[in-house]
Amino acid sequence: MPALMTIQGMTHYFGGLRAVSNFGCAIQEGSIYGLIGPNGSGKTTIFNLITGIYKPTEGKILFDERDITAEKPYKIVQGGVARTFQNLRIFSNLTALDNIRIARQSSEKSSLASSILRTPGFLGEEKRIRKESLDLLDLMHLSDRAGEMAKNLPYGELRRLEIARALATNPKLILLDEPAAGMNPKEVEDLMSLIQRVRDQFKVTVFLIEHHMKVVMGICEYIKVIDFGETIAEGLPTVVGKDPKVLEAYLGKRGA
Amino acid sequence: KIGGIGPVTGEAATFGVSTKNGMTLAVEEWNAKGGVFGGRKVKLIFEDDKGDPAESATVYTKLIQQDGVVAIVGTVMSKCTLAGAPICQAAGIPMITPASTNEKVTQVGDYIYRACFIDPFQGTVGATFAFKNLNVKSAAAIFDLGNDYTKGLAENFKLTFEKLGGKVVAYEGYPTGVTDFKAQLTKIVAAKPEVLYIPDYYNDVGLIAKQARELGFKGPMVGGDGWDSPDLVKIGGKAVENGYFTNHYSPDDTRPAVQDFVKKYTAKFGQKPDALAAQAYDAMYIMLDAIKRAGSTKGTVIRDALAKTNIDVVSGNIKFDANRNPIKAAVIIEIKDGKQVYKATVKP
Amino acid sequence: MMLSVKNLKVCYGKIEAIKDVSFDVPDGKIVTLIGANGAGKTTTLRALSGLEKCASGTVTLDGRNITNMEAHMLVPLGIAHVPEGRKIFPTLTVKENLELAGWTVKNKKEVKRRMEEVFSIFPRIKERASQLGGTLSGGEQQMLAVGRALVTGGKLLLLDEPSMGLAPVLVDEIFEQIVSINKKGTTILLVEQNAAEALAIADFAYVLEVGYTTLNGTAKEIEANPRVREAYLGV
Amino acid sequence: MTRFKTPKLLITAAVVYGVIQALYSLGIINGYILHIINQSLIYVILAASLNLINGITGQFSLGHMGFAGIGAYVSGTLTTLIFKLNPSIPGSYLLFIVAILAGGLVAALVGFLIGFPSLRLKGDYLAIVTLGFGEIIRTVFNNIEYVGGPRGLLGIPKFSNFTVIFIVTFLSVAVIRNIIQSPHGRAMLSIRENELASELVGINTTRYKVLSFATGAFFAGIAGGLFAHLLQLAHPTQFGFSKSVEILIMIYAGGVGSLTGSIVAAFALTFLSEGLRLGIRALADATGLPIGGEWRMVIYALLLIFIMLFRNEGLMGTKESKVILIEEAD
Amino acid sequence: MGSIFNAQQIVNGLQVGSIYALIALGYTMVYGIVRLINFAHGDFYMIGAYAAYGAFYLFNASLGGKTGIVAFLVLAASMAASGAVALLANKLAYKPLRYKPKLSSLITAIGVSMFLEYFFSALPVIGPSYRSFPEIIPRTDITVGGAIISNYVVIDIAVAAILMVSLTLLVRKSSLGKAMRAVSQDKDAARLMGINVEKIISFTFLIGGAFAGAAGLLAGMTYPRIFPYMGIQPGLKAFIAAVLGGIGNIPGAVLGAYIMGLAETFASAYNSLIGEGISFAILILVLLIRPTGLLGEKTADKI
Ligand SMILES: Nc1ncnc2c1ncn2[C@@H]1O[C@H](COP(=O)(O)OP(=O)(O)OP(=O)(O)O)[C@@H](O)[C@H]1O
Ligand SMILES: Nc1ncnc2c1ncn2[C@@H]1O[C@H](COP(=O)(O)OP(=O)(O)OP(=O)(O)O)[C@@H](O)[C@H]1O
Ligand SMILES: [Mg+2]
Ligand SMILES: [Mg+2]
Repeated sequence: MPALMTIQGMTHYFGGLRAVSNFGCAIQEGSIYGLIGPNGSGKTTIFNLITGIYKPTEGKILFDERDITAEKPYKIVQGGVARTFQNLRIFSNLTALDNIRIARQSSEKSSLASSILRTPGFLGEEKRIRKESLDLLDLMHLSDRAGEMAKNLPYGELRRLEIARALATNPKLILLDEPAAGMNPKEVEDLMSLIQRVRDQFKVTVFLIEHHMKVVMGICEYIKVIDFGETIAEGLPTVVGKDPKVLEAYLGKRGA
Repeated sequence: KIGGIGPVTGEAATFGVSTKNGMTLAVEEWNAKGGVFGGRKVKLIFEDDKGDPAESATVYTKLIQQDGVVAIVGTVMSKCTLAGAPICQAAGIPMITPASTNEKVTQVGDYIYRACFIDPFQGTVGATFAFKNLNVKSAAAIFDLGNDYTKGLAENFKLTFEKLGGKVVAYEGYPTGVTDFKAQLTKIVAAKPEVLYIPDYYNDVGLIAKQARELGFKGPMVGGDGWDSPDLVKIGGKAVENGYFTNHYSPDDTRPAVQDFVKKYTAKFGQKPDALAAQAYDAMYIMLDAIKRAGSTKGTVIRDALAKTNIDVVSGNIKFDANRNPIKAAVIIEIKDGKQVYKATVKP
Repeated sequence: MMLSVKNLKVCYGKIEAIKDVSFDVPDGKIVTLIGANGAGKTTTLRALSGLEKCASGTVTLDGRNITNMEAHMLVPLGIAHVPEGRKIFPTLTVKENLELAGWTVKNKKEVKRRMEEVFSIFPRIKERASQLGGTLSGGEQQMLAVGRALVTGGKLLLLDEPSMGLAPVLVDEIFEQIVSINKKGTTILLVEQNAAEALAIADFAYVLEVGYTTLNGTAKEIEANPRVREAYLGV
Repeated sequence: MTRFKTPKLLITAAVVYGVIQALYSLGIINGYILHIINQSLIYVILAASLNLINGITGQFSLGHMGFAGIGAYVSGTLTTLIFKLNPSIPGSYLLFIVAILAGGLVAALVGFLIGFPSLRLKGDYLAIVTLGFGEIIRTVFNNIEYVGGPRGLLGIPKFSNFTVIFIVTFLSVAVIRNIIQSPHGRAMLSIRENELASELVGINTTRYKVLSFATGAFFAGIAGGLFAHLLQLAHPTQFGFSKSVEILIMIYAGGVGSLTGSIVAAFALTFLSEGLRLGIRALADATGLPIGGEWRMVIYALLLIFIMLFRNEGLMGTKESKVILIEEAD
Repeated sequence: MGSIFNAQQIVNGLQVGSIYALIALGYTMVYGIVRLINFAHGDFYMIGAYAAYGAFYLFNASLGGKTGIVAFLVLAASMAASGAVALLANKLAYKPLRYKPKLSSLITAIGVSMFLEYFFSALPVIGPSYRSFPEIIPRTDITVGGAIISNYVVIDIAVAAILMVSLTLLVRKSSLGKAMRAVSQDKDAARLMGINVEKIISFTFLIGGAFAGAAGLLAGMTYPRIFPYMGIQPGLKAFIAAVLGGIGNIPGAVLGAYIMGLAETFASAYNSLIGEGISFAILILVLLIRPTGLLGEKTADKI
């Protein structure tokens, strides 16, 4: 089976700084793929490259057998790649529901004319978007927050809202940048099962960055470790967790 | 009840205040004399239009619809008067503008009069004066690109001066509101004109004249009635010496109408009148005189009385032509030792 | 008692973010506040350092009432706050960030001395002294934030989730540093999601739930509490 | 629920229209008040359309009156110089509508072109560029002799009356509202909130920014056309920076992003500035103080500051979004 | 006719640029720290001119003849008056909205601007009329290389240069400058460093206002005619200059101001119609190429 996403020889410079160096991977459809590494090792940058925020200096990104290296971010998303952000980027003055609806609608097209004239087709479409968005909120245990301004939600709920928003774009691949940051161990547990459920229910592939070893070791099926932009180890969690290079650069004495 | 309009706030406020003062003085004099007819006193309702056509339209409507004035004297800027004139015309309320020189104003209809010159006249007189009396063959003009008054005068100056056989060696505009004219003036001075035509208001003229002198221009300067203000020499100082401008009247004029006006105005407002004050005063006089002769407050009657106007006011004897523009002579004033000195009279 | 908080209430507009919070921080100890997302931990710390106004309640520092004093007045009194999200000045260099922290210290030699101390605790920061704060990695920013608080010279250090977003190796390091700073005589109030780690180094602990302090005791007692184990330790 | 909303608004509008017409024919509202109402209605279009760009899409524009100027000049030129229309000629009103629409379309085209720089610029930088475009547009009018140059475009026939203005305003507001409360409007809102996130939930932010500029410009152009045919002239100084600021004040005083706020503020500020005329006169008469019209704007400015100090979210605040939600929660 | 780039036009351009620069400096400082486009800044400049006017007549009566002392006192008065008004505006109109949406303080800034203009115009002792500005320092002209240069040109340029350099040093090197930068980046963090944020902001308004006051005095001397609305146009131009240079950046403001001054002069000399729109055209062009102005820093927005 061909991989859902393949990255080959991807390198990226910020000025003189080589943030990502010859990165490559092949992510199988339906898997949960983990990316770890010390702070500043280039993980978030890799996500930014995949989603088209930066264009790689070298290398190629194939998604769903299509070259998306030079595509605009919104096209990449429409093509089936969604993400969350390390530093939350929520639409904070809109309601939780609207946050989801905005992401939901992009896959559909209702013309400007039909929305001005409020045609029955348009109204039906609106109803459907609304229902599906509420369903997603429900899945993330946020349905009682639908009418709340996002800025009034606590951090943990915002993280879940962001995941819901990413799912709303109907992705095949979802990139999660430190989804467990700022959660307590209990919440982390819930999150882990949530991610697994999402994978199964929506048939999405998950690519995640995390510093919480419990999450990484607990749900990832394959792990890649980078340092200074370069891959230093990869493989199954149990193997990677014992790799001396990984222990030294990243895990410290807490090695699994 | 009579309506008065002028911009007492906004960037043209100084003109509006003079206008208001002129009108107020005229109304007081009439009331002291016992009113217009049948002992009826005049009540002046003065409104501010900020020099903004949209506000003028509102204010004209207010005076007519809300206050029920019988006639309107106003307003200053042509663009504003043009927004008000159709309203007066449609409502059948006679109006006279003291200072809007755009030809189009009185073309709006038969209720619309003016008390001032029109643009072509002053430009023509200025050019003729420069060519014949100052005896110069080359001239330059500098004007405000965004102001129809100064642009209109400059255009007509150029036209006439060239028709007379002179040469306009430089013709430069500047944007409204700037204080530095040196870029244009440097170019003008380089073209070596014998005379410089500056048809703006005194505030800009003072600065322009100063900067022109700094850049080495020594010749005479000519302008229009916008020069007429005691502030001209205060701002321009020595730079405006050897300057000439076309005006409605000369303060040297010994006619009692003039002397009286200057004296009363100075006493009441603490400063000498400028052109706008005189014009507003005249316009109000003309209107009140028409109302008196009409002996009625009906628009049609006042309108007909206005057409038959024949009155001596500060700017001389006024009659109206078929286009409701005043038939009156222009005087040329010279600035000499910081004083305005009568130089010549030019009949239309 | 170094710090004592009684019936504190803080509102954001109409929202009561914390409703009734009371706790004490004894001299020289490490006290930790644990609680779920949105329980009001950050808000509590912000109120203590003067960044938010208290709607009611009292805060005393060394017996002195400091309720609703301006943040910049509290710094010379000894409150140093490492805020959530680090809040490094992005276009000032690392060195300038530290120098500014000495704003209220009259004696500039003392500032130098404290900066050297920070450099010895976090050698990595010293390497990056002339780099702009905004370009540091997350872990480095966290160290700089703690370093800044040390330069302001507080006797009471308020730490808001210092381990957030750090690689495991750095999490260990940060907790070690907290212990060693505390050993040198600074009292510490620590807010953490990482409850297990926090309880491991703390002397006393309080549990914050939807704006109320609901449990308190020594760190050991709290760690042993079955409800805490279930809700916050995930065991 | 949603299905009945448009008719409900339509009925409300019709009632308001009927009441004003009736009061006017009975002489309770005089021509002056009606004139202020007309002006307010035009300001409603201007404020609502700027709100679409500024309040909804979050693109800070300071040159809105430039678009109105284009509408005024294009439609004014058509009715005056090309068609040589007169309201008394039968069928004129049809051509007038065409002229107004043409003005809106040309303004939209220019808005479309200005939308492009907005793709690269953010916040205050965008503001100043739009200011620059507005001033350039004004300068261009100032220097085209064909449309009167600094004298302005004169002799425009008076087509704009209360009925025309009311209908056009109603339609404009309805269209803008329907855009806002649609996926397109939400896409614009998301750009205001966080452009990057918006792009990364699959929204073509470029397209929506340009769309919002063009739509806002279209309605500003329409409003400009109405204004020109109300005042019977179009003058370059009417479309300068300070006028754009007046509209900006309306949307902020009303509450950014709130359509009802724009409507309320357009009326409130227009009536306030007129009401102060009477107020000052009354005050002067009552106290005998020598205060005249020159104090009117002083008080206006102070009131503006007070509104912002004590209701810094604007008169209507951000109620809008709540209202939408309640209406939809069937 | 010769090239438009002759020596005289360069001098003309530099002089216009200097006045813009003085106003732009204050604009940019205030913006740099509170991110507020202070629309009233041009009016602070107007107040400086009026204060100088009043001070001159006050002091000249008693100290007539001692030009140096009078000039100094007039400068002090203009800077003090504008600085004080700026402080007051900050305290009454901007501070209460500090932590509110940024655009609401923008509207109050517009309100403050309108208030100052209309209030001065309505106030009987000032009134809407133009006033001629006294010649505080006698004017002398020298001719260098075909260009006539007055001592005013030299003063204007020198003052702009000195103020720019000292301000840059203040912000870059002094600890106060560091505090100002810290406040502009993160107010909460600055407070946690023990910095009295409001004091720093007030100080910035004071300096910015005082600079505008000095500019008002110099403009009054150079273009000896003042009136209550005199601040609108230069205020707008200075704002554009500040943005052109990269708003918040001090050398940028001066650079932008001189570019504008020279461009306007050359363009007007070339063709007056172009002169009118040139500053906007340049601005748009520059921003399209460099979206944060000539010297503006890109805000490193870490994603
Ligand atoms: N926009 C940018 N400009 C310059 N340098 C950048 C930029 N973004 C990231 N960097 C640098 O690139 C390197 C990698 O950063 P990145 O954010 O990808 O790290 P990370 O692995 O996600 O770290 P963390 O776990 O702390 O989030 C860092 O040194 C960072 O400072
Ligand atoms: N600026 C604000 N405006 C309105 N509500 C706020 C604001 N900041 C926080 N809140 C609300 O106050 C409550 C307490 O928030 P706080 O940030 O103190 O929680 P926390 O315990 O620190 O949570 P976390 O673990 O997510 O950091 C939450 O419900 C939050 O939504
Ligand atoms: Mg990262
Ligand atoms: Mg928190």
